[in-house]
Amino acid sequence: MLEVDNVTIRFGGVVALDGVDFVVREGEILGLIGPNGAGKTTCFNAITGVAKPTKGAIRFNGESVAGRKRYKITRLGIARTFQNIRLFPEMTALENVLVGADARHKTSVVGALLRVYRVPVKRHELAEVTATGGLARLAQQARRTGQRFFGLSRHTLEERAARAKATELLRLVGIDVRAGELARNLSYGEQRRLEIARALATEPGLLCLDEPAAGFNPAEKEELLALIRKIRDTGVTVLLIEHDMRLVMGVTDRIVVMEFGKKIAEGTPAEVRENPKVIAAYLGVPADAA
Amino acid sequence: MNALLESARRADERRAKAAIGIRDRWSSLPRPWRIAVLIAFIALLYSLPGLDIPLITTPDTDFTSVLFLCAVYVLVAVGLNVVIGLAGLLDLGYIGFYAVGAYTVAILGSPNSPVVVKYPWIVCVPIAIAVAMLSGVILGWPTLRLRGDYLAIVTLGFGEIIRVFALNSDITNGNRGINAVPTPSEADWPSWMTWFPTIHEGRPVFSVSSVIGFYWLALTVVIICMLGVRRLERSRVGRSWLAIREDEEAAELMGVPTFKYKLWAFAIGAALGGLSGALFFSKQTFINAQGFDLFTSILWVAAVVIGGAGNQLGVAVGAILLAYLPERFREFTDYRLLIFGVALIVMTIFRPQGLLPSRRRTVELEDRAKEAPVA
Amino acid sequence: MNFQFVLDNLAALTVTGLTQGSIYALVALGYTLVYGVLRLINFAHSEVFMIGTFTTTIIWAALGFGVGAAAPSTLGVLGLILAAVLAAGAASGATALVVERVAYRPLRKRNAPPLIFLISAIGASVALMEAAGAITNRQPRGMPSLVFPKVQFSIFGADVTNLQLGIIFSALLMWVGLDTFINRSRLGRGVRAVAQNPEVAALMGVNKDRVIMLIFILGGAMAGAASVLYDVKVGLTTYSVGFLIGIKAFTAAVLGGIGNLRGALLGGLLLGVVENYGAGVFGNQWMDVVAFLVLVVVLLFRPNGLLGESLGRARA
Amino acid sequence: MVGLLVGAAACAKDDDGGDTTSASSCDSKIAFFGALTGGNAQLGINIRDGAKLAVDEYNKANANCKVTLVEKDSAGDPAQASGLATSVVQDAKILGTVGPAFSGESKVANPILSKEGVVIITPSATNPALSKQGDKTFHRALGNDASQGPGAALYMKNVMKVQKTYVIDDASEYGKGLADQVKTTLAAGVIGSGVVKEQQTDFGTLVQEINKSGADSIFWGGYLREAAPFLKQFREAGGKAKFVAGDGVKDPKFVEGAGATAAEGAILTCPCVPPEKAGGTFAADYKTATGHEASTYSAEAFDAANILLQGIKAGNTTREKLETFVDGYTGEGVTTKFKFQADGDIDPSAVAVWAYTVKGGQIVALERTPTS
Repeated sequence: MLEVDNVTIRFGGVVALDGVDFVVREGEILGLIGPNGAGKTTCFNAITGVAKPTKGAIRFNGESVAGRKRYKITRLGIARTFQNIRLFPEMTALENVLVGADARHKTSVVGALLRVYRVPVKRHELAEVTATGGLARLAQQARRTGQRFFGLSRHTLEERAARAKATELLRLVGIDVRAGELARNLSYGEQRRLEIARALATEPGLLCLDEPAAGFNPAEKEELLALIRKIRDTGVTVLLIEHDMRLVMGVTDRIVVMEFGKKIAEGTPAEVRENPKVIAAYLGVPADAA
Repeated sequence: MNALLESARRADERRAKAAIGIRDRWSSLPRPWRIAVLIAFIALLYSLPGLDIPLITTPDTDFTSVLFLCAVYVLVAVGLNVVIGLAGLLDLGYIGFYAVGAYTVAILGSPNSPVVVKYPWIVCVPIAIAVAMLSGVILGWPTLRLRGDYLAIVTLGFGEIIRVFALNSDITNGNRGINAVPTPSEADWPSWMTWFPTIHEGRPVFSVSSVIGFYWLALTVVIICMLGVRRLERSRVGRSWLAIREDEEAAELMGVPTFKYKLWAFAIGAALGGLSGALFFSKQTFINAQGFDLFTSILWVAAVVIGGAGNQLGVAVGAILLAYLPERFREFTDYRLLIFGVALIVMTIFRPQGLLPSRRRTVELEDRAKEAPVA
Repeated sequence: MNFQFVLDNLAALTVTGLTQGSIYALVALGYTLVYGVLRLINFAHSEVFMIGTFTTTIIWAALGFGVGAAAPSTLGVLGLILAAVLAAGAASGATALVVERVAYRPLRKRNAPPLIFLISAIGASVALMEAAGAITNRQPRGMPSLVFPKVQFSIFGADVTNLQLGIIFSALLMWVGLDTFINRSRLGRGVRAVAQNPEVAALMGVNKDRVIMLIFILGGAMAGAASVLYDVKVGLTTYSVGFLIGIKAFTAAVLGGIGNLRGALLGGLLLGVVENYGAGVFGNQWMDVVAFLVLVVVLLFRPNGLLGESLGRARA
Repeated sequence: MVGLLVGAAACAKDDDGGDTTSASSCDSKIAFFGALTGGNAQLGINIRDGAKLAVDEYNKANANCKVTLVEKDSAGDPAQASGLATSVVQDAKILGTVGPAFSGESKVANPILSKEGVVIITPSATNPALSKQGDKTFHRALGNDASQGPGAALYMKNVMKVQKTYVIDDASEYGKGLADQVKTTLAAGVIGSGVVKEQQTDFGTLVQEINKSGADSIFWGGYLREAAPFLKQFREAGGKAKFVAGDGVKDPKFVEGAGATAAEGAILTCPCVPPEKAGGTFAADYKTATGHEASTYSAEAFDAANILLQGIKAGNTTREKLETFVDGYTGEGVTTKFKFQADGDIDPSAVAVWAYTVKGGQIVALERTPTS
């Protein structure tokens, strides 16, 4: 699905990534681990277009990512979260997710203004008549009739679908009760989950999670683990940067280990755990102690 | 002193909370009620020139002219709000677009301009909007990649360039200006309109000595534009703008084509600015390079932020205050700007979120209330 | 368009441009210091300059050098300039400090968004300008000629006068003084520390509020010095004098790389020279247009200004 | 705090209103229309003070039937002028205006005022186009630029005997109009021209250009704010050419700004009569009333107000009557003998363009400029 092919990134004189290559396979959870400064986040940045590779290529479903605009990469199907949370603080949780969902919407600026692109609608999608009498009922009926003849604008339909989807995603990550709250007022854990929901709303094939469990207590980590599995089960491939060894070992199918900008090992958790290079370079101590 | 300030601030916050309370109650009203109240309010706006409300009408200058000015400023604020309040782009040279719109109408419509075509008003105005929009795109294309503070100074420069160009170029007639800027229509008031005070049969609808026709036109345009911007605000477009304002890089990584939406914000803002310029100078009938100074442009930004950037009703209030207060309190001739300046500082201390904070901002007040006992 | 004129008078235009540019540079320092530490465009800085221009006339008049006074001796000139620099520096510094205390500090304490700072700054600017306008009856105020320019030497066909030399030299001197202060002294280190990372600086025991007061005073004092040079050069001031100079100086700061002291100097001098060339080619009325176009072009190729932002680190 | 101020002012205003409502025909008003605030407030204040002096003197003499002077501060801004003009129109008690003071605001305000018959006598707007706009109630209490320009140019040619003139304007309505007139009259005597911008303070380039051109004289079409620093820098740079400018520069502030030494010998023309040469005790009265010397346009404003007041005194208390009165008015004011042409411009025989010079730091009148 994603091929990272011999990618090198230099910032000035510093080599952040040095000939890294690995492959993410469809439907798996791949862990990307390594000590601080190993180049994991740089690797994410390269995949999502934030950093430009000096050398090498990154292909997603056969299409080259390099040189593409960042939002186009997102629309190709790569979504990410951030190590240091970057939500839109003055927007509500629901709106944050809707921004992600907008990546798949077709309404243009002019379309949103004029709303003349009409789509015929089925009976159950028409406006309901709830008022029991009087002018209000008349108004609602008129509205319903109008919709029956002219349909609804694409904007309205997209908006409806997006809201439904966003609410669904908020429920998936477990913060649907906080939908109307400003993102800045959510708790730390809720913000992390919201980031995941927002990323999922872009309908990615590949979800890149950058240390999603940072700052979590064991119980929260357990929930997160379950969530990641659930996400994978909906058909999304997951690339996971994580510090917490237990989490990585517990959830990933395969692991890529990096150090000083280079890949030093790759394999199943069991293989990696036994790899002497990894033990020497990264773990140093038994995995369980991390 | 500090204690006094603090207690004044508390009182102000109580008022702010009361305002939020009113808004909550408002949104819990049934829809037909809300529409009815809104219609009544709009009807009141239309009838203001005929109601001689004491204390509100301006003693030293024509009240309808002031209302017209308010309407034009509201339109300016609505446009500037798209740029500053929604997309978070600090545009200090917005007056440049206003000037472009105004001059386009003057040059194409006046028989006395260096360009001798004489298009009617109704043709000139759409062209003016288009030209202003185009100028927004031309300015935005290279500069919207710049960071916020730099954008501010570049737009400031743009505003000044437009003014200097108007002052020195032949097509604008320099400072001699262009007169006979077209008015929307030459028609006279029909007899069935004379029930309204100050309207006399046989007098032109759009005349310089009775401004009511212009006011109604401007008010109508303002309402339409506000509804239009509201539609954008409540769609993916508005969400994208807010996301850009909040965190541009994150927005782009979530699939928002940030440059495109910033350019749109700029273009829409420019179009509204051009439209307001066109409207104002249709009434003024004479245009020269005076009145396009950067100072005014900066005052507009102040009005938008003071009113509550991001909230249409708020920016409208800000614009009305900016247009109305100096005309109402002309007694202070020499001090009105001084008082305005002091008021700006006082306002920012009491109400950092603007007079009418947008919905998203209200929560902050609650936060502050929580902090207060600790401090 | 008159390229020939510019080519023929290149040296002379450069000298006059540098003279004007050194005044821009001194005022730009105020913008740069404040921006470097607070990330804030101190819009009221133009009025800080304006206050300086009036203080100079007042102190001169008080010292018996009022309108109609004869030009004093060389020693007298130096004395008057020194007195004016001290007085205007003090007055401008104090004004800047008052602006900080009244318009910015309350906002900083409540963590207001940047846009609000801008509005408060605009408010302070309008209030100061209008207060000066009300006090002076909106009349321009002139002052007698202090220095009669005498050509000192010619370079590439440009006559350089003692006035021009004096202005450029004084500006450079002030700049070197400030640069040394920021880079060498203990207080200056504090400024740089806060500029780079306020949190860490606070942990290291740097008092942020004191640093902020310091930069406002320093920037104000520089504007005060610039205002004396301006008065000597132009000989006329009015309540609205600050607006245009302020915008130009801010442009200069951005041109050189705002937040960067060397950038302010380079930007100021460059802006003075370039707009002077532009005025020569296109005519005086296009001077500001040239200035802004140069700014736009520079920013397109170097988005952080010519020398980048170095007082603090560029924002990540 | 703001609220307090507002309240206090509102009270003060009410008090004013109290004593103007006596007998019905005795509540006429005239309006001052011009800038009292903003960058060009200076001339507006001169005019206001002149008009105020006239009204005060009138009210002292006619204590039983006073006239109110309404002040309409336009800040010189055309945008504000239209609303003010409409308000003047709507106050039926306002019969005439002293002003609008500037040409720019006049273009907006005059059609509005004129349409409703408000008598306009401007003491200062000298743009020739104003009398050609078809505003039938427009009158001008002094010569326009078309008379000042040739006057200045003829003075330069015939009295100063200059050969090579460099003409500078500030692109303003006023400055450019004046400069263009001078260029036309001097014709081949003009060897170069330049434009300065508003609030320009550094004239290095222009000074060099003029010095290179070998001009023996400079004509300045513009205002003092730019003229003063220009002349200072020009003289400082060793420029010897004679300096001639129009009424926009004729102000003590110019001498102050340029410095007495640099300004010495500068020639300033003005279609205004020197206050000290003004008839009667105007100059002294003005000084007593305001505490400072009468300045540019004060005397013209005094005359303009007096014409309106004489009309009111004669019982012309409607706009139409007052208009007829002013149209037919002939009489001696403190500045000149007034008689208006059909287009509202003052009769050419009454136009007095005076040449002034700066001598020992003072602006002193020289003589009337030649007319051919």
